[in-house]
Amino acid sequence: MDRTTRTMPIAKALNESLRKALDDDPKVLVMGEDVGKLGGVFRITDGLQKDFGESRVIDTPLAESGIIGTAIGLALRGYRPVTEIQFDGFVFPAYDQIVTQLAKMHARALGKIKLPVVIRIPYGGGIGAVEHHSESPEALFAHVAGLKIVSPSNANDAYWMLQQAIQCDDPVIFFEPKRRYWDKGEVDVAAVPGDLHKAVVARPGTDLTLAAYGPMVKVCLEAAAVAAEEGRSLEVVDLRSLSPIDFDTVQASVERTGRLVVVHEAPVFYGAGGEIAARITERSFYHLEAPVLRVGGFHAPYPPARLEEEYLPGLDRVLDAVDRALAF
Amino acid sequence: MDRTTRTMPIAKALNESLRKALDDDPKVLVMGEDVGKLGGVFRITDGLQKDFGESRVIDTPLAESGIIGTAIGLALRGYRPVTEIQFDGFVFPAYDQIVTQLAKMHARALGKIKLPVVIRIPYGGGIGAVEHHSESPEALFAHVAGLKIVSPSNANDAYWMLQQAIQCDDPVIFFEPKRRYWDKGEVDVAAVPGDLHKAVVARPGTDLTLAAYGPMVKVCLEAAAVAAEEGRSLEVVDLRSLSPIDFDTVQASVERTGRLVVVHEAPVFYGAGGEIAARITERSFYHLEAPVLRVGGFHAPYPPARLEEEYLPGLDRVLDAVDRALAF
Amino acid sequence: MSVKSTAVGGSPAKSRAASRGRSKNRSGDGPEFVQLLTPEGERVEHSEYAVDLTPQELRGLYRDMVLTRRFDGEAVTLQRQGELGLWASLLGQEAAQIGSGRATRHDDYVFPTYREHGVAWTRDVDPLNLLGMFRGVNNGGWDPNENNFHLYTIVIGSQTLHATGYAMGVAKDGADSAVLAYFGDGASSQGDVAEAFTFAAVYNAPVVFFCQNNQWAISEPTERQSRVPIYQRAAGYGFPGVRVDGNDVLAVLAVTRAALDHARSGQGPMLVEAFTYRMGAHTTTDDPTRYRSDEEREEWAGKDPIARLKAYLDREGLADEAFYAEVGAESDALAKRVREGVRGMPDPEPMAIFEHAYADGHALVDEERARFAEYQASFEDTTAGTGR
Amino acid sequence: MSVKSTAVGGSPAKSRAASRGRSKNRSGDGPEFVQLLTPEGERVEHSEYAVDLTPQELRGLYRDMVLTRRFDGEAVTLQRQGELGLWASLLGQEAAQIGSGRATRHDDYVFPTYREHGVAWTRDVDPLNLLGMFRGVNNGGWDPNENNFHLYTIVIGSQTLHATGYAMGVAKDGADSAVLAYFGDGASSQGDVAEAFTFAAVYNAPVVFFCQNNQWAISEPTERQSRVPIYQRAAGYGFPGVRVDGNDVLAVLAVTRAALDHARSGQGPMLVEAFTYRMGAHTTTDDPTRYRSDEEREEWAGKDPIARLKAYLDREGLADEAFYAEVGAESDALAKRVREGVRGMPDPEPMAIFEHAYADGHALVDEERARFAEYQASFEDTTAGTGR
Ligand SMILES: Cc1ncc(C[n+]2csc(CCOP(=O)(O)OP(=O)(O)O)c2C)c(N)n1
Ligand SMILES: Cc1ncc(C[n+]2csc(CCOP(=O)(O)OP(=O)(O)O)c2C)c(N)n1
Ligand SMILES: [Mg+2]
Ligand SMILES: [Mg+2]
Repeated sequence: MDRTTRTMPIAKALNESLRKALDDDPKVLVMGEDVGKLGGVFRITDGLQKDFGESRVIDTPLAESGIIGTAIGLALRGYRPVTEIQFDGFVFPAYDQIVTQLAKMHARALGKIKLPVVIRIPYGGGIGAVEHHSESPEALFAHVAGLKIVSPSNANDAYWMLQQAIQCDDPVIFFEPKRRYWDKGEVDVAAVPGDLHKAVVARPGTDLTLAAYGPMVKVCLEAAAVAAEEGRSLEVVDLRSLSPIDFDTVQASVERTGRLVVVHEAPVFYGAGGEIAARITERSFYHLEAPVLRVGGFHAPYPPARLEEEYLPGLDRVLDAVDRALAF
Repeated sequence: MDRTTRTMPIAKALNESLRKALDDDPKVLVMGEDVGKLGGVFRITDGLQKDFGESRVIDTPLAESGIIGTAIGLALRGYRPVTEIQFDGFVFPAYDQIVTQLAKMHARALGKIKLPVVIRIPYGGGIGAVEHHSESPEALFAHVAGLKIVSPSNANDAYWMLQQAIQCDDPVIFFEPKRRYWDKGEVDVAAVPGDLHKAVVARPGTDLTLAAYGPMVKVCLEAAAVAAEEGRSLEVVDLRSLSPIDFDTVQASVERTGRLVVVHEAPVFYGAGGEIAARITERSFYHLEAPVLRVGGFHAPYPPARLEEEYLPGLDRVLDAVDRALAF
Repeated sequence: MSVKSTAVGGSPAKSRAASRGRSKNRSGDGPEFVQLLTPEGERVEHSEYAVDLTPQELRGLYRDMVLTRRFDGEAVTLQRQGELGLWASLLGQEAAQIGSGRATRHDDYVFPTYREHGVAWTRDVDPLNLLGMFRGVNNGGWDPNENNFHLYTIVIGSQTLHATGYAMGVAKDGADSAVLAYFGDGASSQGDVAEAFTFAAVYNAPVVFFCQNNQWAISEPTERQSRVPIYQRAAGYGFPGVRVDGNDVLAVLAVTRAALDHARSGQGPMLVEAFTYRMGAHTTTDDPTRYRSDEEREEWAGKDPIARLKAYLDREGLADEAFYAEVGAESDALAKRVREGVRGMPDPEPMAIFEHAYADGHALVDEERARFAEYQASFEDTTAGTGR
Repeated sequence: MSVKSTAVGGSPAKSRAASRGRSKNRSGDGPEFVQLLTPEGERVEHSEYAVDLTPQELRGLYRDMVLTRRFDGEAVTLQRQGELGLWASLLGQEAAQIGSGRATRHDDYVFPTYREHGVAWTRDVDPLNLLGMFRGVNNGGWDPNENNFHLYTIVIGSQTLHATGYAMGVAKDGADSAVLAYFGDGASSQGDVAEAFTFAAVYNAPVVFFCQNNQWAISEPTERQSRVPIYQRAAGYGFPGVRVDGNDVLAVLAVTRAALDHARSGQGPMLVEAFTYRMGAHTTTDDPTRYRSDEEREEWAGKDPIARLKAYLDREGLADEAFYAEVGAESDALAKRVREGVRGMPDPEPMAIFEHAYADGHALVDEERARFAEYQASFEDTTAGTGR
């Protein structure tokens, strides 16, 4: 491990990334509920207010529309606000500002103004929380033009993708896999990162492609490991970006393996899996030996914590879909 | 034409349907911006306040979250509010109340309370309007469990589906194809309606299935007529419901025709077409002679009015997709 | 041309120090709020608000507060023991909750946030019901209409609109009930709360907005939400607002009762701000040492609502040792019942995931339920070597 | 125990009639607002607000209002002729817009709604730019930073938050500019506006909220939004609010200038309510005869802002026929330029659909653009017999 590489949890990688952004560019601001002294409920902003002051790391009133609406105004003034929404389920009061203002203002101005606003959202389940703390609303944003949507699955991506999101001149919704916050990985702070929106093959394989992002990448890698013991070679693609989606990488993988299973926590119905299935089927119709299968949440409100293990796609549900795809 | 059948535009059918609901059930309320004296900007509620009074046909403050939030409270008190959102693009301030409260409250109460709230939304483009007046946000709601989403394409369905939506004990978002408001059709006020969520074959055919809903059904029927002159037999399925979707009817059609093109105004990316393509491909993998193709909006903000003809799927774009599907 | 200290019809343009200073907004002492019982337990009179309670009623309030605190403390313990996933303690807010809850009539309707365990108690909601959502076995799940006590609402502020709509319905029905909507100081910033004020005012709805200003929204002090006391917001929407000492159960009772009467007599909404203090952490996952001082907490311990009422009872000789012993025994019994009840609370069946998504059914839910049942059943037949 | 007419620190609990009655809320006469010029054109003094303008400045205001009205009328005509898809006329609101717009400095920043054509005029925005969106060739499209005049915002209330954020940025930069945020009486009900008040107050942001209360939100009178005058809302958020006669250009100028000075001197936000009247339809698609009386309109015609200033100019001998003739000629020239300009405004190229969806590009947009170009090109090669 060279000197620029350190092992740290995703939460720490995000914290360091924010620190670096605040250091590098005086126009970068961090704002949200409890991001100051508390350092955020997940401590992602820990210590930042102490070091950068209250005027750059801003505790906001408890009003999400206000947070995004004022972030837009700050961006118009030349700032680069990095906002935090405390939990996935609390982004909806800001939905109007995000969808009708943030997403559309650059186009409305025929390109004459830019809206470099980042919205960080810890998302997904698996932490035993109460209602509204475990949702995966990414499809509700990805359908909307003008936004970019990404989600890292590991510490190095967390660090670099956040840097890139902050540098991007478009609004970026940055979905953080909250139940992986404490998962450690190597972060190379000197590596030149690739394209923010490029998918990567996280594990090569030949029999079937698993495509996932954020918290589900780990589940897919585990599934691939188990399948390997059973003599099946699964390729795992970490999508990393949900708008745009790097269909080329998925397509290339599928044209090698002939089969695709898309996995996400979000409900399957009208979810990212549908978009990927439709597009890959169109692109690779004659390569597919089975229909693209989808594993994800059910069409029901996110259940209470004691049911989330059943609700969330785990190893078994992924492998069940793999079995079905291979049996086709 | 028998005595119970009359010809009227969709707008009138909706007006009569509301009138009947107000007449039949004293718990039904109509509420929204300008629904009173003005009769709504599209006159769908014309004359209702005059006849049913201000306490049943309620002009609300200019606040969509307030409209839906208080409608929830009224429903808890035993009322059946039929709310109007003035235009598609103005539903987002209410998004939080719809998605986190209206959709989930029945489940939150383990079924002990019901939320019979209807949200009427005139949607879609084609009327030469300014920004936010021409959007098709249905996928942003259909992804969310707890809601039902429907959209009529003709006057008889407008009349009856609205009756059924109001009678339904679940929240229903009722998307009205605003540019078809003035299209006339026969309404049979005595016919016993079928299932609210059942799709219908609007025109039978053998070579390819076109699936659409709301304003695009007409375009598809026209496309089928043109194609017929060219010797191609297209079947048109009017989906009518977007949550749930009647996949059985689509599947049956596709297994007859072997090809499917889904058409909607909403952006293709993460739209209803993806869900339909994915599910039908899974169900009918060996029947499909071509991938399911999708025709819809682009991944860009709805354009200014002078570009909407290019943006909206019209006859040519539908037939282009038909050509491509048949060429596969 | 300049702005003098008073704009036409508006409020004084406060100096920056005065309007934003911590002391003013947070003191809560002095004549700025309605108080009927001093922190030392002395009874004081107020020109507008009065209560005249029997000794039994006074003891009842004491009992309510003690039992509520005990239940709350037990829940904190159960969380530490892993029986609950989370708990939001009301410690310190007993007077605000019992006083306001006891001001309601049976036919009134209450919309809580997620911390109104004391109010629930006054509405005869079984405390065990409150634990279900914190244990993670449901998301609420009691029947709101059984005790006219709505479900806990987690998304901040939303319930104020539901309360307003409900109150609009009450008015339509010609009933003389009132609705009581709870929210926090943090919630006062949410647009939904402002919209609730607007709708309530415009429709003259019989709803009382009850803000428990416990001075913190997780780590943020009230100055991050408002630079003037929250009760003042009401005037701008055209209805009265009043601040009450939230640690004084008598004052809270008197003011809330008056506000509910105001509402039910057709005079429309009212806002009550109960100035109190969150003695504990925001929830069991919170660490308040990161953002507030021990001194502040100590200062507020001196204003404890239960000690205050006890001092009054003792001073006036309204309660004896037997009474205190009985309340103690009742507390122990309650704690035991809660402890045992929660431990015996079964996990829901997996199929419950699909149970109440819709009232009238949904084809996709049916399909997914059937597939999931099949999938679950498949495990019963096999013993997979890979642990799958 | 009862609620007396005054709650502690709150506003009087108004009787139903007084607080909801149409007359009170809508009169706008009398001492309730700041007025420097009576409807008859008599100059009156106000204890707090004063203006001392040169004859030239006064004539300038007159010219601004006349040209704005002419431009607006021309746009209505152009809409009828099919050159515009829609128009939102400012008729009757010229004083509110010119007075407030002329109070701004060049470095101030303005956030309009969709009706601020007069304000745009004072910011030197080319009127033709305003027409693009109503013609349907763009959704705004001018460079907001060229004149510190943001794009028109159609979703009601949103821009008040943008203005507040912008003002927070101004304060961070240590600049002494101010921000002026327009909104309507209807908009006052939107949660976003309340949140803007909260953020502005908490951060002491240099923003002036300028409400043009033209008494109608499409078909709904102001009582559907508030039961007290809107300027009173500010006090509840801890900053001053003031109501001004919105048809009196001098008073609007004086009050807005004072409010902007208040903001730029570090005293934080302020709310100005300009009490005015929408003389025309809501937009060209609206039919106001369905919901309001001719008498009401007639009454307000008597308070016309332009006639009022002219009466003053004439009474004081500050303008002669040559001046009026010149303004008339300028109006004609402006109308001609607008007419010709709009007729010559080209439709956008189809590929413009994809043009500015993103600043940094998006793979899917690139793909769709390429496919669409190909598709478009396919028509050039073929002459389809079916009319396809
Ligand atoms: C819309 C929304 N945003 C954020 C949160 C996260 N959150 C939960 S409680 C809380 C603070 C609430 O403060 P307050 O309203 O004062 O009530 P208290 O907790 O003090 O009783 C926050 C920010 C939430 N539940 N809902
Ligand atoms: C969020 C939203 N809801 C509804 C509308 C439709 N609408 C356009 S203008 C208007 C009335 C606005 O009234 P007001 O704020 O008083 O401004 P005015 O038009 O009188 O200038 C409405 C309801 C909208 N544009 N945005
Ligand atoms: Mg609080
Ligand atoms: Mg108005």
